[in-house]
Amino acid sequence: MTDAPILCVTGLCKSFGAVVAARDISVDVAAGEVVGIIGANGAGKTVFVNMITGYLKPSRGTITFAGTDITGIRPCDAAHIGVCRSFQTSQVFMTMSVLDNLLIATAIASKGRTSLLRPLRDDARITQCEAILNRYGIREYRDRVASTLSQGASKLLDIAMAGVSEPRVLLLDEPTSGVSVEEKYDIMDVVISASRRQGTAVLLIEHDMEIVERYADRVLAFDQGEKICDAPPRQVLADPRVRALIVGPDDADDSTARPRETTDA
Amino acid sequence: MQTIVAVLIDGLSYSSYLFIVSVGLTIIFGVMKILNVAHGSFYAWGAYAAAYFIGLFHGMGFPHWFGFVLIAVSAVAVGAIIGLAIERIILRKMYEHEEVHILLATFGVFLILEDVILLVFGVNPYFAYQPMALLGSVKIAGVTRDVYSLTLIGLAIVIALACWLCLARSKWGKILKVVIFDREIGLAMGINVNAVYVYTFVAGAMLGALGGAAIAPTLSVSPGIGIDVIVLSFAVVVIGGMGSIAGAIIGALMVGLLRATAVHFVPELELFVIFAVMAAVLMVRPEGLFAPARARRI
Amino acid sequence: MHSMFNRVHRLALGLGVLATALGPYGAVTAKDSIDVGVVAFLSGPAAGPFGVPGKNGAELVIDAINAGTLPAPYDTAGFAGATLNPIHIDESGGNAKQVAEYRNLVEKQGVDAVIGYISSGTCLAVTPVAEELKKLTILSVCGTPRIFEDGDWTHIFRTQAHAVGDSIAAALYVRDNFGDVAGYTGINQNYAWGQDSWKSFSLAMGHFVPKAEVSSTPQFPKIFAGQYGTEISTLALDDAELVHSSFWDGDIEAFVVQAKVRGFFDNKQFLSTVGASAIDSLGSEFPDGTIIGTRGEIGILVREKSGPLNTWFVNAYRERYGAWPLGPSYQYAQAVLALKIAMDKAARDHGGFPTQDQVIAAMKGLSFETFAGRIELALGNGHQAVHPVGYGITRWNDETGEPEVTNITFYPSKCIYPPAGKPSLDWLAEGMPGSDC
Amino acid sequence: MRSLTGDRTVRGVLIGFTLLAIAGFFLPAWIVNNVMFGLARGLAVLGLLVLLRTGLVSFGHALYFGLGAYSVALLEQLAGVTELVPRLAGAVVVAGGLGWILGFVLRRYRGIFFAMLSLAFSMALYGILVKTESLGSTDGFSVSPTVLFGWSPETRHVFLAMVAAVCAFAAIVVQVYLASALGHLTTAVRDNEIRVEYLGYPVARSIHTTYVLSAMLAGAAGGIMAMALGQVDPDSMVNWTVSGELVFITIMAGAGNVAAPFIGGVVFEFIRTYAFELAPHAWQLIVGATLLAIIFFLPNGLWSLIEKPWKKLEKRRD
Repeated sequence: MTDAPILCVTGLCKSFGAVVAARDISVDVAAGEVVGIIGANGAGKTVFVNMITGYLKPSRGTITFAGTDITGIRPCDAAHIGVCRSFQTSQVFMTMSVLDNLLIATAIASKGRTSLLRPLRDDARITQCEAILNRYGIREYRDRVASTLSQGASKLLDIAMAGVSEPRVLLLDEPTSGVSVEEKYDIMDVVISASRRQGTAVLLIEHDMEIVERYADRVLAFDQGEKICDAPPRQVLADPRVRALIVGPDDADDSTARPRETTDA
Repeated sequence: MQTIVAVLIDGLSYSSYLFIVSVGLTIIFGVMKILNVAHGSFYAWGAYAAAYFIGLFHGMGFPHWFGFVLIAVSAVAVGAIIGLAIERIILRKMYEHEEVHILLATFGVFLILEDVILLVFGVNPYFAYQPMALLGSVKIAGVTRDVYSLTLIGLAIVIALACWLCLARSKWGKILKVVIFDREIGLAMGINVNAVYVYTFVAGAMLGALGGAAIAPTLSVSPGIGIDVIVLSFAVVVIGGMGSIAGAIIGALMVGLLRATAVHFVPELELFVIFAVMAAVLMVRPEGLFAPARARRI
Repeated sequence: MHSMFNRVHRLALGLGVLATALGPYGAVTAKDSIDVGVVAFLSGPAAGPFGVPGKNGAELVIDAINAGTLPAPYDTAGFAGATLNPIHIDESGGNAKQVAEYRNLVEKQGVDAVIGYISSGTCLAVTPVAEELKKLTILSVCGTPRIFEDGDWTHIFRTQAHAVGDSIAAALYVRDNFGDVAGYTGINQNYAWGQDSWKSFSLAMGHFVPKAEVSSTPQFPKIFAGQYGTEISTLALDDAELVHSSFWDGDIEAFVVQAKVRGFFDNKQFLSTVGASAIDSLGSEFPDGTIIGTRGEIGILVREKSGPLNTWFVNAYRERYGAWPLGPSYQYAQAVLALKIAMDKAARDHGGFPTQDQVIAAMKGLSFETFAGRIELALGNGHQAVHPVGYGITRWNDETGEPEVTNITFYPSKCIYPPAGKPSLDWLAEGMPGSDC
Repeated sequence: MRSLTGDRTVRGVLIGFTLLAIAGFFLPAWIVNNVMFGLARGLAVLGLLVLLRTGLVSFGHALYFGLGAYSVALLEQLAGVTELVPRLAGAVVVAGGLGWILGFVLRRYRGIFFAMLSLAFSMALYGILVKTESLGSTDGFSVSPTVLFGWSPETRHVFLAMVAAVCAFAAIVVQVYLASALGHLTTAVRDNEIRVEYLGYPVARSIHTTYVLSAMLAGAAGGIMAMALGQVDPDSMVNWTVSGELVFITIMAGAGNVAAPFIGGVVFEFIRTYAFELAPHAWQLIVGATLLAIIFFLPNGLWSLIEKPWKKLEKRRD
């Protein structure tokens, strides 16, 4: 954590009409660091992630990745240089098998090295994907069509696809929401150990404070588009302001929070 | 100057005709999200029915003005019978199908109705000029016009007002707006969406048939008259914004005036300009100039 | 995959066998019957005024010849003794479709000859294919001069003169009856027929009525457009008082109805080269005083003409179809007549049932008497007909409740067609050398 | 290469088209003609199938079909070209070129907007062709028989073999494309554009590539149609009804396999021929009724009739 930050966010602002979704947010993330992001619904967590991966253009401020300004980059370019993300509601290819989902992710990730015109179902690539399926514990679903998966398995596939290219920054948008209690630690163990091994910086949006406390090196608390706290987990969770605004008396599970993604391009 | 007036009047009367035909198409699309290729058949059937009955009753010695009654009756009858039949027999079973399948089904219906016209009415052309002859002509800016075409402008305005009143001022309009905005919300609110669909489709069919019936007195009503009308009304509806009545007005005005200008000055571009403008509008404003509000999903 | 293609093959072969079994040509040992494709518009806007009357005309004459009931000199039964079995085909649907249908007629149905085609575009499209398939084809109605002026065909004949004569005769009629006209414009369809007609009419006008000025904005709406409000305004605003039109099918009727209400015909002298079908269908609505042509000694211009053949044709037609025979009825009947004459002649010359080549040789340069006139295959190396073309003025007769045409003048073929081998537009541009009118 | 010969569909296409080309020499001329027209249409439908894989339906593919056909006709009118290779190349290049240009616009559109914009473009071309005398107006042009390296085959059977070769080649190219990672991206884009974008591949580029391929196939199809028919004209090649027919065949054939479009094309051609013969007044009625029947009773197209027994057979073999 002594390295130069891999991701620098400076003075990021975003507003939709009168609604301010991000107000002057500045964060540095070092390689290999796991940063938790917490906040109530509508606090601006997903907007923050969407701006880093280029889905939304910030009204003001800059995002620097490994010393390069990537503000307003296209999502596909962000993914290409090593900024990847998973989704709150899993985004997979519904009509394809689990294996094909991963094969496509792998093929795109290696497009600099192998031609996309080569057959998708290449033996070496299949072996590689099976290893990933093993790691995420979804090997048994290999030939199942993605739309028939349980929410948990679908989530795992989503995260696996995001991690295939061994990104340098991985943004996980509520990776454990909708996942059973037994599964959630397994997922997190797999993801975090992989990223630690590769030195990937992880931004982890979570409602589950136990997860945050257990895996994050540092926690940011958001409220109404503002970063109100940036400290080690224990310290943040102890903060009375954070407790009042976010953690709440009975830490309601929140499945209604959905990113406001619009379909029009 | 004379030419400009001529372009304006020609354009306006052509626009009126386009509007009357297209407004039914846009209403059906707005409510049911169906792009109905068979709309051209409503037009053709309306024209045939009107021409046939006008000829028949004229031969029986009815006065010329009775033609206007027959035009209205033909439109209502065609819309009610054919529209209802298509909705009940074909579309009713297809609402869950893919968009393309529905579109193709209406294409199939169009092909079938084209030939049924031949089987019912034969191949000889029909003429129903009596209503047009009755109204005579008038001289505007040095060019003689038939009053009948000018009345079409009036009819278009009346239809536009009626549609607006129905949508903006009636209980029906409110129900329609809910269904247009989001079918599921409509269902959740206890609206009988199926009934709304039937009424809408029949009303749209009647308007299409009215377009044909109203224009019939100026035409030789002969097989194949529905083919070109379809793409023209598609152009009108797309330019204005699919599902918007104001859009249909603007679209019809643009297409009508552009075509009139082209015919007067560069006749070779007559057809091209219409579709070039359609493409241009889609490129700049894909939803059309007057897109109605839509529910956002995800 | 493998099995699938076998399936297609089996299907195709099966269909082929089925077609052979069901097809009209079965196994004909002695030629006691011939199959002839008869192509005319059976649907679309041209069916009513052109296609169906044409088909009826062919049908009437075919039945009469099969039965031997046609008046002399065509009172022998059959075509070289064989009965003709017509296979009717719809001409609508575009040129490419017609080419495909032509191939089907020849290669699938195995017809012995093809008669028909109304649209000039279709004639141009079908001609090279007919030549490729080496099948005797008699074009009956279409008028574009390009067919025999741009090509040299062995298997194609046309028993209808080309449109240049119609245009020259029209200009002559204008010179003789409306010689002081100051200007003229036109409304014609945007394809071979309309373009050729306008081109040759304006060239002929330049020659016969040189001081009449040609308009700069003649209109060329798309064929079957149906609505002409804007075009009528443009023509009305034009100073030219004479309006030329080669409109046919439903277009002429729609144009007349729309223009009449607007008082168009009160201010303009309308000249319609082929609009005669509208005279009957519109009745008293058709404007009086229109210059009308029928492209030959056919249709309304010869309706009253006596003579055994014409009287038989008009009466038999009226009796069977309850309507007057129109121009196309004559034109199709004449094409059938040409086939009979050539086949009978070939049979006489060679003895026995003639081959196609013998029929073609017999038809080449044929000159024969038709119902109300004479047709000579004088151009296109003996493949292209010429005949007189006439014009007259329309008038609604209140007493009889029928339309009539008055002041009819026919112009002989030698003054309205170029000499053999001369392209007609060149001939027109050079001032029609050799024409004595 | 190994994967190419190992692909069952590729093998099937090769065997099927070879058999077809050979059978052509024993079939009557009219069947050869209809098969040829059917294959040409099938080639355009193959283009639509590729688009359908990416979730797009073009109601204006007659634009490229017509462009291919007119390229062949105009190459002959202007430069006297009658050779197969330059004719076909001209058709493919012109269609592909315009597809590439329009692709920059069309790749931003989905669903009904894509369909309508395609329609607008195709009708604009129709408007030009119909009203321009130098482009043949409503009549179009005749196309003289095709020559292969200076040799003009006497019979159409030889031409059928050439057409079969072109179609087999196109089918294999598309099969290889669809089996490739890039080809699978088409379905991925249809399923979830956001995911494709976040995996690092621009959705617009994927759609654009597919679109150009589809335009080239339709262009080749139009070129072959012009050569097979010997005639081009706007109403048979560019009007919206032609686009409608192509979409009709796509649905009728089913999107399950690259061979399906050709089966669909040939079946369509036979339906039309027989409908036309049986009921010259009502052939459209028969075609329309077939269309409705397919949509209601065979929503996955004719291919599903072949696929089911085939899969069963395979299972038994395994």
